[in-house]
Amino acid sequence: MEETRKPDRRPERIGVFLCGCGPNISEAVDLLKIAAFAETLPEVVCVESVPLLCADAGKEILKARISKDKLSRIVVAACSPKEHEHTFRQVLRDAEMNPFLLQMANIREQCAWVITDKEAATRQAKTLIRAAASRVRHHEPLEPKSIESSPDVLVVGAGIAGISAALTLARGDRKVYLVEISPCIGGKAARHEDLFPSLECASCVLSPKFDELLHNSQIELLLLSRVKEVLGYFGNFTVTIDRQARYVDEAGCIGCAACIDVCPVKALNEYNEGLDRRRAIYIPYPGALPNAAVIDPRHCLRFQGEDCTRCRDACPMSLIRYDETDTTRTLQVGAILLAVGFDLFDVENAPRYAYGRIPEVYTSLEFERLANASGPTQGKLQQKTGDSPGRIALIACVGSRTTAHHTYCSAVCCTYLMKFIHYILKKLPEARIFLFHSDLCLPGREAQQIGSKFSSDKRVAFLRMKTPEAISIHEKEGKIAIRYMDLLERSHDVLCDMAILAPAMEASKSAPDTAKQMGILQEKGGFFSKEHPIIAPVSTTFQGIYAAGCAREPGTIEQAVAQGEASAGRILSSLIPGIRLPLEAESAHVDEDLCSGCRLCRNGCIYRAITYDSEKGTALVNEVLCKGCGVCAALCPSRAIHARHFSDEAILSEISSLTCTEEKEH
Amino acid sequence: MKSFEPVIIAFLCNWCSYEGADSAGRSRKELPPNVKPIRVMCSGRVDPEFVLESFQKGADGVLILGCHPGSCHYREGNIQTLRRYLLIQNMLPQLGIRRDRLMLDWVSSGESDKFAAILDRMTCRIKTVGPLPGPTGNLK
Amino acid sequence: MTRRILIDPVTRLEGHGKITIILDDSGQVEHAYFQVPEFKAFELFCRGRAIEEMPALTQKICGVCPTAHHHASSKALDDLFGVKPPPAAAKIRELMHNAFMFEDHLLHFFFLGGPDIIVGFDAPASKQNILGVIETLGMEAGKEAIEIRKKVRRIISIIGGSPLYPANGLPGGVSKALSAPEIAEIRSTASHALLFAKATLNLFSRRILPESRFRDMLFDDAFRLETAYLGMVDSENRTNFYDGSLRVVDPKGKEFARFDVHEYPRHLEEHVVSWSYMKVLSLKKIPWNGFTEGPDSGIYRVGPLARFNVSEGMKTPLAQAEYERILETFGGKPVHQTLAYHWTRLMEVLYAAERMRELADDPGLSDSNVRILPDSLPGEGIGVCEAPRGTLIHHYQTDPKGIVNRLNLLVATQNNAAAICMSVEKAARALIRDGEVSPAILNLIEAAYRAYDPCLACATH
Amino acid sequence: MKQKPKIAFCWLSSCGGCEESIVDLSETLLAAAEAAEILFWPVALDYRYEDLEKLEDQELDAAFINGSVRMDDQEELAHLFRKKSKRIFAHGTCAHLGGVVGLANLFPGKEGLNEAYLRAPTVSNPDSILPKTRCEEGGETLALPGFHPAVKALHQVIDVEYSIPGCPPTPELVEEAILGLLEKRLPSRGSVLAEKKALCHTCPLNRTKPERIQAQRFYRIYEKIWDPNRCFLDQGLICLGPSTRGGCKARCIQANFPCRGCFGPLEKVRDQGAATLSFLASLMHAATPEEIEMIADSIPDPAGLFYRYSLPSSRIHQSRFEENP
Repeated sequence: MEETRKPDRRPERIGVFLCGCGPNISEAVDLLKIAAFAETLPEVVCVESVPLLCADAGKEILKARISKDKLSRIVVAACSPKEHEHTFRQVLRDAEMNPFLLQMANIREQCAWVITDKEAATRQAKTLIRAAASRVRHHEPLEPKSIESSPDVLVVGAGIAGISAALTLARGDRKVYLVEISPCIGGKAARHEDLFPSLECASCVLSPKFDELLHNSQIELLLLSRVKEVLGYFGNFTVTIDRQARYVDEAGCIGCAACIDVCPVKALNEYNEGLDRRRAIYIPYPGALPNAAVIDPRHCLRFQGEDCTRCRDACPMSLIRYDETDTTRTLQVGAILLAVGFDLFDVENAPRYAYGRIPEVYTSLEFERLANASGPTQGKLQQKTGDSPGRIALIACVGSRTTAHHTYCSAVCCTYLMKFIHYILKKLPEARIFLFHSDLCLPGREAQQIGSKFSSDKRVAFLRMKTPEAISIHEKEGKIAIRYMDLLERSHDVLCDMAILAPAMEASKSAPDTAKQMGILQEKGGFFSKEHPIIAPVSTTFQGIYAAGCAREPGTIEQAVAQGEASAGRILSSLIPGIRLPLEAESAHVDEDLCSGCRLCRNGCIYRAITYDSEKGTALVNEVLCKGCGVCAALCPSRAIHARHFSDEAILSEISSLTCTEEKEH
Repeated sequence: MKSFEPVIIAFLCNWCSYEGADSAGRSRKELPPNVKPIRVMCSGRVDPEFVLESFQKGADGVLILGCHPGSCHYREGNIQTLRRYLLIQNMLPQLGIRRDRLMLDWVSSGESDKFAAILDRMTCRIKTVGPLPGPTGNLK
Repeated sequence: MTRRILIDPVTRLEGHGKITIILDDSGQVEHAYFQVPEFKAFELFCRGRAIEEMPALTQKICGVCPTAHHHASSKALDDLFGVKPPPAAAKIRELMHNAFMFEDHLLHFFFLGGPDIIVGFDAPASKQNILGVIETLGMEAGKEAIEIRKKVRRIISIIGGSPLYPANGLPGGVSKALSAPEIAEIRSTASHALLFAKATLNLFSRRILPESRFRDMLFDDAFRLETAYLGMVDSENRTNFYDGSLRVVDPKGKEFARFDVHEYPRHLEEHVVSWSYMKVLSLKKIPWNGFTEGPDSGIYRVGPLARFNVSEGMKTPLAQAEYERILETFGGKPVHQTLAYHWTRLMEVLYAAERMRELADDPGLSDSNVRILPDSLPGEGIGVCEAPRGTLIHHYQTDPKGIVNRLNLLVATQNNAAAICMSVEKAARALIRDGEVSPAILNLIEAAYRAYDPCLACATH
Repeated sequence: MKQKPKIAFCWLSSCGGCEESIVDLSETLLAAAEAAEILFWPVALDYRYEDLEKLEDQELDAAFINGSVRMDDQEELAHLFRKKSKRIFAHGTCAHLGGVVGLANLFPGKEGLNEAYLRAPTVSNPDSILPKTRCEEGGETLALPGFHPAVKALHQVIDVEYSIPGCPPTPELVEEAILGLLEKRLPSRGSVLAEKKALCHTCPLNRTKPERIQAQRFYRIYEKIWDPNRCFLDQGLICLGPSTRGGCKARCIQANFPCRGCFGPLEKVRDQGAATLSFLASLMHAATPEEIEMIADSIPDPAGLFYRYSLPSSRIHQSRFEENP
């Protein structure tokens, strides 16, 4: 309509309810004065003092007045909203009034209890109530929304953390897709000899879990697969998975190895940390599950263009499938668990340890394989020459706790070095062991016991370095000289036959891509950030995406299992089949008429809740992901983002009301 | 003559500092009535315009209290606040307003003592620097 | 008892001004004051700002001659950071400067001062404006004038974004290089502008110059002021708007001083009067003795007439020819006839058009290297250029962080301040007899200052 | 025949740029002069204040007033126009928000006079003369308007029906306002007659903005040569595009120059400085006070930049001049 001014809003009917909170408030402030003052406030049509508003009697009064006086807004002057806002919102609901039309003035914690002078406390209470009464006018009736969601879950990584989570979810009768990039499950733990602290044999402890997994119909195992793309949000993720061909019928193969013996090609065996060789068609290691062969197209002659069919000819059940192709599939899931594990710090980046130059220097994982009955030496601890080592050095903090590489402690190295001592003494009772450390970290009951047991063993020397870097390895008379500096800064050389390094644990090489794909943050060392380090440790910064095991920080196998099960618990309790997901009512909202599409709001949202509609050229808040913090509203240079229940209007009205105090007035 | 009673607006984040205020209440700390609290979900909701408007409307001081860095309920909201705060601090003197009329601090839900201490410190600081002058050019 | 005649506001010029004429009881003019009732304090609030913002900020002194301020300021930044813009950048600036001189002079001729002489001094007030001009010259001519201004202002937007407030001035060059299509458009506009300039001078010498009323006034003592003159010239003492050294000739036309702008504080001096916000400039080497004419007065003039008087010719052929025609008409230099500002101004329109054409044809104009980054710290810098209304000087000092802590602006019309006041008073004395005042007389008195094309927002800034 | 609408154009503390934006209407201007009766326009027509006073109250259908209010008489003139006009158009950013001249509000009013008339390096003023509101000259009293202690936007002096932002407004916007008036299709009173959305919406470089901008520092425009085809913010330059109302046709951006905010804040923003500060803060790629301060200090003159055009109508209006702030 040309040149007409916008119409004024119609007046509200505000009810102010004063709670005496027993003696708490009633004795500390002058409620009569306050009531009289409240009467004078604009648009206030009823003021009622109640001895105890949160008691049933009190709630009845509130409910009755709402309908009797046709109240359109409610101010409750009582305790902290954190204590009873939900209580009174419920009363509004019962009175068929929108619960968000309530504002509480906290005159107990903020007046009665903290201002002894009754006069002053009363004045303060008036000020807070006036502010509440002026703010509540700007409240909008909010309707909590909810959405459909899929209860299915994607678990990335079939290590011990992922497997524990998958099993817990499956027991909860959930469909689980378990994606694993390698041809077998179990991750690194499965290739350990013994497990700390019980020092039981790893496969005895783990294989029952693995078997259960392989036979659980709820769990769909996708080996040789990786996540290609993730779209959507909590409750409604769409995930694309790329699966590499195995060229062997996984289901049918019984792992008889007939095909392997005839394969003419040899390649380094990554599953033994490259300490020995495997064929182009192979089973990663004895006992690897599923017990089925796999062809590595990078080595297989057929895939280099030669016409070799030896393995197919050898297979008693003709299960070789040269013509199998890579496949892609799309999954709908409600939540995602990242259990992508860790990688060891690449020791070649720290030349002082001579790793790669001196053959008898090993990493911890290499040593695990050396010590493992299914490893390259069938568990025999021997040098590359075949002799068994007489003097063995164990070196802690390789790349940890140093400004040069990782400043953090990798948490488990000291403990597994204790395990290594146990391996060595078990297999080579005559050997001398030198443990180089700076500050041993052996938390918990078992680790300490084992530690002190060994420290009293005269075959084992605990040598303290001044700092993690105060050590270097050299060749000397065909042996390994470990040169280190002690606490008194004296330098010593210790001659050994073999040195085993405990490299720092860092996020798996794939972590950055995964983080980008999932839109989550990373921390020091590339580990996935937690939603909250203390109260939300297994959820990431993106709702519906969880992280367990060493993907989130270095930790023990026991912790990985616990976190896997914890994540599963979070998912089971938040994604219940058939139940719609409730959304944050106090979320942000973009006014399309005002949004310029500058997209700077996204700089402020760690939840990736703001998307951009390039068609319209405006931003859009995804109410599923929005947590209602209001950062974007304060950031938006157009003020096109409206923070529900904490609108500019509401807060500005509080400001004007609070600043015009009695002190100021006179 | 009546002594100068400053008005100080305090923005409290819902998760840490407002809790801190409540626990100060529960432990019956004595707090200066000069401080007028406003609850926001996150200190990151505090629009610099709120700060300037508080001064314009007659506040002599403004307090912003949030979760400690690293323990923000929304992870980085308080860092956004810190960035804005330091930028406003660069601008206030240009607007002829003393830097120390605006203060940002971190209070966790347990720190009732710290909460009380901050309020006291701010109040006597503002009492010593006196009231914030209004605009001289009778601007509305 | 005395009587007052008030002209408030004065019209058809940029800014606020009023004329107070005081008649004694016999009806003779006792005094006439030209007062400027506005002031903005740019010299104050530019302090504390970042130095690199000056071209964008100081040009806001004037929406009629912003480009001049933009360039004086940009040149001051070059000086302050010790960077010489690459050739293409200098050409782009000079091109924009001439485009601007062209359209701004035409604004005066068709909208502001021009109507006085096109429609005639004695025409009724209701005709003394662009509409009257169109009525006199015909819709076609009027539309064409409007059209060409629009096209030439488009050159400024091509180079500087906005036709009004260019945004390209940086220390050591300009923000944007010119593309081939842009240059092509500029070239065709320049040719069109040249045709129009010729036509306009033609119009002037065919219609206005011969017109007896104008001729009388042109040579009338009421519109004559014997002053010195200041303007910028190149190495051969020919007029240049964008760069060169400053030259002063005395009322006899003899060179009084020739100096680099860095020496301006030794040559120019500002004076304050209590009845106007406009400061008054004079030559420092001649002791200030108030609003007086002649050899003992430090009062000087700037702008088209001054540039004509300080120069020994024009750099472009057609403008040179016009220069000689003017010289011949007045039988030598210096020309002290105030209304000659109109003619010399149109001569500059011709020069600006020719120069635009030259620059548009210059192959170096399309070079993409238009900026050099300064490596020295900011300090102190002075920039000068010829604005349509006269010599314009910007002078900045910064702290080591490049925050402006002092600036001094000598703006074109200030140089003419004294002369304008005197011209008004002189015209008033000559034209008002026995208290007789007609609208025509009052308009003639206004014609005395309009000839200068004063810009009072500039003059007070 | 029906009577033509009567309009007036006038300037207060102005640079004349807004007048140019009217002159630049070219043909439309001539058409308007045909369709309407222009009863006051100092820059182009010979009407005096006395002619204005002679008008009936409310006789003018519209007055287009540009420039901020800096001098006493400008305030009086504004009130006179309010009395004589049915509609007031605040024409241009000075009238709408206070404009560049409003930066003077960072200093005490009279400092301006002292700086220009007493301290300027080339001034010779032995008797420390200042322009006076009343002065005796040759036995006659001459009057000048007083210099206000602060700059005001027009709406801070009189009620304003419409605002046309821009320094200067584009001829298109002025044309739209005039035609809206002549054709009786003006929007609701109180409207700002430009785009509702920020400059980014129409900025040709907006699409080049990455998902997240992470500024290690901000550059001053003399410190780097930048890519004309990439969002300036993403190159560490301060551009006020996101916090500035659109409608300028990205003139400065076309000239490869970052926005300085001349169209003022957005529909729902009162304080352009705060809005600018807030989004710039979010671009800082830093989390510790030290790192953040480093980046914050790379902005040399926040108030002068963020409030370039809008200080008088910002929340704070004017410096509070506290000692050692």
